[in-house]
Amino acid sequence: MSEPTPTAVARTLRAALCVAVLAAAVAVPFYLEGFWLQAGLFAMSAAIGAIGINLLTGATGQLSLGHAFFLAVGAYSYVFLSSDLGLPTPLAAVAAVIVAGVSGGLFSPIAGRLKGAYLGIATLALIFVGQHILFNAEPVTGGFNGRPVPPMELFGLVFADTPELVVLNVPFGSLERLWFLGIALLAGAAAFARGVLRGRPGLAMNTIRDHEIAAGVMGVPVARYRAGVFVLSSMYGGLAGVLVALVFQQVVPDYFGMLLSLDYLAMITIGGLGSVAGAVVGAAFVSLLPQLLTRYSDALPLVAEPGSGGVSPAEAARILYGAAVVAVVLFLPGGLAGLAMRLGRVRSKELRWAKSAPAPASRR
Amino acid sequence: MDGMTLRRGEPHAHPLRRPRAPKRNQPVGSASGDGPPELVVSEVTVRFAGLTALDAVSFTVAPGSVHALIGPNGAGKSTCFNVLSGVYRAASGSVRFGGAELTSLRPHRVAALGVARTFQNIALSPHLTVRDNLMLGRHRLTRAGFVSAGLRLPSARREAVRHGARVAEIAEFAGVGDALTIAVGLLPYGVQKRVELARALCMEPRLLLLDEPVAGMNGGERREMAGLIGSVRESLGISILLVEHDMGMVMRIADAVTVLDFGRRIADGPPEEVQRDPEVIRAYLGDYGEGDSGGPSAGREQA
Amino acid sequence: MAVFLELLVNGISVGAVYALIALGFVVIFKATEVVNFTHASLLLAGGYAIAWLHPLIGFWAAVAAGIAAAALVGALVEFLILRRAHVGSRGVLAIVTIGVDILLTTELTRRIGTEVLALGDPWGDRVLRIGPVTVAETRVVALAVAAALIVAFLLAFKFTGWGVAMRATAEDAETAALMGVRLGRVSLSAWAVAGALAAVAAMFLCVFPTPGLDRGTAAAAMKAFPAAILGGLDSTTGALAGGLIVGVTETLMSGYQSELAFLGRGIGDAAPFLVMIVILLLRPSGLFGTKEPARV
Amino acid sequence: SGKATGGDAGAGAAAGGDGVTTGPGVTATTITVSALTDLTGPYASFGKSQTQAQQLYFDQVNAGGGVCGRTYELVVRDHGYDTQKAVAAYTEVAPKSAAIVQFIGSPMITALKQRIDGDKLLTIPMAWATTLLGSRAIQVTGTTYDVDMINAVEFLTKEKGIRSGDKIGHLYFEGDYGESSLDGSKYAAGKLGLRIVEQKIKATDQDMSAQVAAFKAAGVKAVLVSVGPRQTASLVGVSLAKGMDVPFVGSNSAYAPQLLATPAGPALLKDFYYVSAGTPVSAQNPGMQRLVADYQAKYPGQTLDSGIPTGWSAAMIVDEAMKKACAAKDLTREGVLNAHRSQSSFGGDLGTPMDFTFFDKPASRSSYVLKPDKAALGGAVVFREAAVSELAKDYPVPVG
Amino acid sequence: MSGEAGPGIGGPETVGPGTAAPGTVDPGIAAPGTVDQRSEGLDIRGLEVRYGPVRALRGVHLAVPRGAVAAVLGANGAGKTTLLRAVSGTLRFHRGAITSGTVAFGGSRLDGVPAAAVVRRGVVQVPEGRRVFARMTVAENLRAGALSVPGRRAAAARERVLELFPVLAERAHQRAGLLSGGEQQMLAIGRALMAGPSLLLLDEPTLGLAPLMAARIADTVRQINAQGTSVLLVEQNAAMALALAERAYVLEVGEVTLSGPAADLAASDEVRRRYLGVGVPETDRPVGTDPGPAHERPERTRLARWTA
Ligand SMILES: Nc1ncnc2c1ncn2[C@@H]1O[C@H](COP(=O)(O)OP(=O)(O)OP(=O)(O)O)[C@@H](O)[C@H]1O
Ligand SMILES: Nc1ncnc2c1ncn2[C@@H]1O[C@H](COP(=O)(O)OP(=O)(O)OP(=O)(O)O)[C@@H](O)[C@H]1O
Ligand SMILES: [Mg+2]
Ligand SMILES: [Mg+2]
Repeated sequence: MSEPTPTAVARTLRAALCVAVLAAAVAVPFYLEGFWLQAGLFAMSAAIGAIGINLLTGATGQLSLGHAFFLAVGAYSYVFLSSDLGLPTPLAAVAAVIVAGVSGGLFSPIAGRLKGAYLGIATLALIFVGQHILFNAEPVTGGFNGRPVPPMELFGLVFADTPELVVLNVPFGSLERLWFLGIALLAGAAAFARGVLRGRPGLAMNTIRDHEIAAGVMGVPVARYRAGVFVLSSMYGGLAGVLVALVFQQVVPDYFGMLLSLDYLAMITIGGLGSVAGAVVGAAFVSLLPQLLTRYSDALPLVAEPGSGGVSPAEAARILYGAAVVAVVLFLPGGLAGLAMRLGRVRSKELRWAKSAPAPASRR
Repeated sequence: MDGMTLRRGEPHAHPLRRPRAPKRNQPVGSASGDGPPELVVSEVTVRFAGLTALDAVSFTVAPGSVHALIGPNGAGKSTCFNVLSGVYRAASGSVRFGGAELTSLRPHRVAALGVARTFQNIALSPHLTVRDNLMLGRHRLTRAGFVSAGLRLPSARREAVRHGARVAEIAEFAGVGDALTIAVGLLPYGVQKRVELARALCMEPRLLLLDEPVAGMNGGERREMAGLIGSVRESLGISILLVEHDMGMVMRIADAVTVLDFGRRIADGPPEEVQRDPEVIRAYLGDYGEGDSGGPSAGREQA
Repeated sequence: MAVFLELLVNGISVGAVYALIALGFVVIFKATEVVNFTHASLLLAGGYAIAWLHPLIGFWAAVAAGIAAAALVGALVEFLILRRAHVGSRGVLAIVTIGVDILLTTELTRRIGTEVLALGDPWGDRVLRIGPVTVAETRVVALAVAAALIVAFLLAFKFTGWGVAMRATAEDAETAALMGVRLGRVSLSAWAVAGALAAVAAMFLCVFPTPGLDRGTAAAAMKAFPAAILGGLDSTTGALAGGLIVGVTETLMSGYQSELAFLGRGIGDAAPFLVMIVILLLRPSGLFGTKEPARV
Repeated sequence: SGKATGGDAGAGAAAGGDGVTTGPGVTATTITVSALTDLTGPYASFGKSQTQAQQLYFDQVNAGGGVCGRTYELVVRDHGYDTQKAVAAYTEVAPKSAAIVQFIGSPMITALKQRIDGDKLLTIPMAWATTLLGSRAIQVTGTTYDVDMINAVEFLTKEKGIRSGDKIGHLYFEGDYGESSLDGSKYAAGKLGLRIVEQKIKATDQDMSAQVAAFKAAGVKAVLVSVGPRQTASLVGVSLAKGMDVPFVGSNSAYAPQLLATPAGPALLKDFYYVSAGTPVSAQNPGMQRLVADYQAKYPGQTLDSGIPTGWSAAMIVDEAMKKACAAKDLTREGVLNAHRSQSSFGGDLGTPMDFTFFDKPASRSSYVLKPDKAALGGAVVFREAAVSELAKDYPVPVG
Repeated sequence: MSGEAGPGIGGPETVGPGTAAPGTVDPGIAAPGTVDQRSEGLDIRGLEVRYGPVRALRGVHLAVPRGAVAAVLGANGAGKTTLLRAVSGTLRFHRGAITSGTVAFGGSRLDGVPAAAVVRRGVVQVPEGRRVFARMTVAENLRAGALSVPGRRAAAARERVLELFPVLAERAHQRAGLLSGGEQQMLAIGRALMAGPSLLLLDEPTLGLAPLMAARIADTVRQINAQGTSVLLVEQNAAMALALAERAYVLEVGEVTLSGPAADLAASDEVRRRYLGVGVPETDRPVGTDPGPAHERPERTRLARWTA
């Protein structure tokens, strides 16, 4: 049979799509203003973090409300390692991710042992204890003030507004420069997670989620895997933290609170549990929606002027956000990514089975 | 509650020491040539709070044989499987397989020794495809960790291709070759049972534990399954320990039979002999005409 | 010593309120296996209804009406949203409740605005003196009510048909339906009960020693999370024990924060979580929670 | 690309037809100023009255012909006290604003401090921590929290009989507000030989029983209060109920008039004071009375609180800077900043006089002592006129 | 979808009939839908059920007269469970629906009636795969079974059930999830009997039961039938089912292909070969899902050993 199989067509299509997306991503800083770049960078950081928590919660079935803690560990470690210990910034970033992983590892006695709602709320402890440390360990964290974040310096390029840089007539400030770093990190993080999910560890993780005992009997060291995934997801959190710190240029403890963790859960649910694409789509949705609603608050219908007693723009934004979470779960089981999937691949697969099934004898 | 049996992974299950853990991930004895070792179960006792599920049970599975473990419901057959596969810990007794003592090993260590099993209630991942479910069976034979899978190192790819081919081969053998790309949850029960068996085969076991492989199947399907099991033994020469209530099937394919009742061994021997054993008839086979063979006798539990 | 006693008694008295909040979580969890993040806004709804109504109809009538109102809100949440969410995983349902909570809290805080609303309770700022120790009367009542409700629910879950139906539904809705359980009614009633409990908790949360209901009140619901988990998410007794442990830990750590300055100031808020971690390490299902039976 | 040209125009200054050099946020007809406020988060009440007062201010200026031939446009962005939203909103409005007349939330301002400095964008933060000092573009108005607390301690020693060797309690929030305040009380206590008993809490804490027990056990003679209104109410109420009858002195943010309607009202009226650089709305001076009248006319029935004069004066500070800059024909950001920093005695009826010529010290060191009063507008009256205490005068303010 | 019993899309075709064309009825076996004295019992006419795009049942006619036992045989995925779900009103839990046809019991329609209401009309199903409430004790499981009946009747029913399955009395306070497979099956049946049904739907009641226990279940069925309960029995143990039932139906790929008095079916070659597993030696057959025409069958493949 020489005609291209459906999967081959799909693969070419997907490759083309990837190239197109990449080209668009490179072009963005030349056209969009800072607000959009920053929004995009927040979304990229969120996507990296969401991929991490999706490995844990989506693929392995371990609920975590403590993801924000690992973002904080990543962000603060980067600052501490580069400012206080004087590590070169790229090295500090790598080390920060490792520190986040190690702190996830320290939690493994809990992470390897608890499940479901219990683990979820146990991880809440990370948030509260973490905030306590961030506020009190002033020499390292700078206390409530936080600390300024040294800009990343990679191969002589500084990711900051100075020294000035103009590319193709467009002034390249820190946001424009960080944009490319963000794209690279996100692409790398996504590719890695995809590899993990599709490979041997991914199968083990899914089986632990679906049937823990069976996983053990099939040779998967369950507790070690649970802890391992927790570490991996913490490292993703740490990387997201480093990126968000670079965008903020100052780390402050308030940011890394429980609401951030809840946002991450909303991301993977809205996007679709267990997949990389789901995490990315969900992260974009959750982190962009409030910013867009705030920005265009003046144009929203049914919204009153601030102070006039009606629904204010921010309230409207909040209500829309809540409604979106509810609506996606109610009407799009499998999330946004699941919707795309359902429109595409799965249907054809079902049909193929249905067609081949009635004639089992002809299978050779 | 000293002798109480604990499930592994529970907080209190702190195994004292785990002697003679085999070298990890060493595919043991699957290469052609060396046959499977003997499985020696001796004096295994398992207790749950206030209940002795296995009471000093001993039997031996000869290398390369099909050995059936039968007995009334609740006799402790699945419990015995759970001990053999490391899911439960015995209060006392030993299980030796080749050079290793299984009772002190965690499930994944037991698996690493080449012990595979199926479950009485299907324990597959319903959302994964058949191929993925089978690939999980290769877990102990493959290496790729987070890093090499994440980076898609050549070693990981090569491994995936090589083992993928073997999985396809096994699936074909087990009659689920057509279903490789289908999510298991969408398959009929009977086909899922085959996938369970195929997954166990994917571990390239030396000892295969099958818990009620034909339950829920009709006569024709049972025959097919029996044939399949026979052919597994023929082509791979591995030992098979089988729990089954279908006596027809047991008589047809088993080389030896051990009968449990209330956690105790009440008979052991070749099928024909066991089938005639009055004790076995009383406790297990009964007589179809009169279902009234006396209720459960006293004195079965209370540790 | 007197200080210790004072702190201990205060801790128990705060713990009683936490226990009441935690009980609401436990009821929903037992009946539906959902971790209910909406509880915070149910609390706010109940409190708001009482605060709004008491000048019109008096305190007790307002409490009754507030309980009814919060029960109604809870039932509506179930009827309009959760019933329609056909999702496999309870984790996803928990996230739906986060969404619902955002909706409700936004609307309620908008209504409450910048006010601090008093509930007009009959206890005022009266305190009970026991030797050197003083404790607010409201808290004594709260403890009694919490204990009574917790015993009532303990019995209800174990011995009434409603309780059995509820637990059966939580485990396996289809099979429960095959037992003749009317699923809709069961989960509706669970949510209504949770709403009612939230209103009761809100009443005690918003009276002396706190000044009244305002937009920040819902944050107190967070304290009930470690309380509910500590005790065991599916145990009513656990809710009481957990609430008391959290209350006492928090109060002692706050009271002695000068002596414990090496732990960092303000340790009172983090301490309950540390205790929770320690307890979960020893007992992964909490003090009174049932272990998931796992066998193959 | 469009951005290529746009970027250049944004960075450089352009001279308009009227000879005034303009910068970002200023066109031939409008001057855009922004408010990054909290209308839905924990500081919503404060944010609301400030924003409304500022809207009122700019409406009046516009009605009177505007400034420099241009009218003001106020862009309001509500971040709900969320750092990420605030940073996003700043990134959005900064390129198109000539000044930020209101920025609530010190974690957010701290996070953006470097960028505000780099953008040279005159910003009036609505937070008074010393950490916000030291930036040329950021103008902290009035006193900082620590100065207030120093004045408060001196008030206690002068009028409430606190003597060397006594213990005083300090209940404070985790975060810049509480901890800045603590700096001040510790400084004053050190100078006066007092001992501070610290109790730190979080904004989510409701019930102050444990803290009262600790204060009582330590035998404090007075309590300083740097928390939110709810916590103040609980603290004061519980203290009295437990028989700890001592004076309480709070920071400006520790009190809200709404508290008087709660059961804690009587306790607050008894022996509670708070210090503030802002004149209360009940003050009997013409400026304040006109503001109150205008405000009530535009927003009838709404709560009168200290946010109104605070917001109004912040708007006024920006407006003054614009006027001066216009006179110098330079409405670039640099020009606005220069104009602003040239004022050494900005003052009026709404607060204590301020000096903007330096930016590493508070603009003012004198605070009122105010006392709750049910009958008064805004729920408070002046108890002691504004004054600089001896201690505060020489207090070396920590910066940054 | 539960792990142990989740036949899904595409099943019927896979295990569908290789030889018998749907609708073929053995000569000598009466066509369905001709007897008329069953307005009292269960009456299913022209039933079609779909799960989304999958048609699981097509034009099924079936009747269980009051006081009778009827058996349904069929391969995996033939639609037996679906048939019971259609009666008990639980299709909606599997996103399935009745798209045409009627189900009536005791003269009134059951289709479209919610599961809980079906139970109140005396129709009780023992679900496939036991489905005991794992976290509740045995006693509480029984209690749950009696939720739809008044307390007095429940006590009597409980006594009867415990007499039938003494092991349940012994384990009254053990959590059901920890029972052995067979014990769980007994509990599931006992639980259904607690409601005192007038029609009992049994889905593979002897699944995983020891021969002795299977025989006892058979006795139980006979016994409760003797007390006036009608039974619709889905069973893989065809010999037992045909021995118990007066009338039997064979379901293939969603259609009734054979039906008639149980004794006649038991004598039919087709049934003997396919469902009783006797008659034709075929152990050498490839383990496909279905025996195709003989000439197409490949030889069984041997599985080569794996060399590492
Ligand atoms: N984890 C456990 N906790 C408590 N009791 C258990 C546990 N596992 C098994 N049991 C009990 O041990 C006894 C033996 O159970 P087991 O599952 O081994 O029986 P079985 O022989 O496999 O029966 P069946 O043929 O019905 O599957 C049963 O009475 C069961 O209730
Ligand atoms: N929830 C579902 N969604 C889609 N298809 C389903 C669903 N449940 C069952 N099916 C399909 O409907 C058909 C009939 O299934 P059913 O479970 O009724 O078979 P069965 O005869 O009971 O089989 P078994 O002997 O395996 O229990 C099968 O093809 C199955 O794949
Ligand atoms: Mg078993
Ligand atoms: Mg079935």
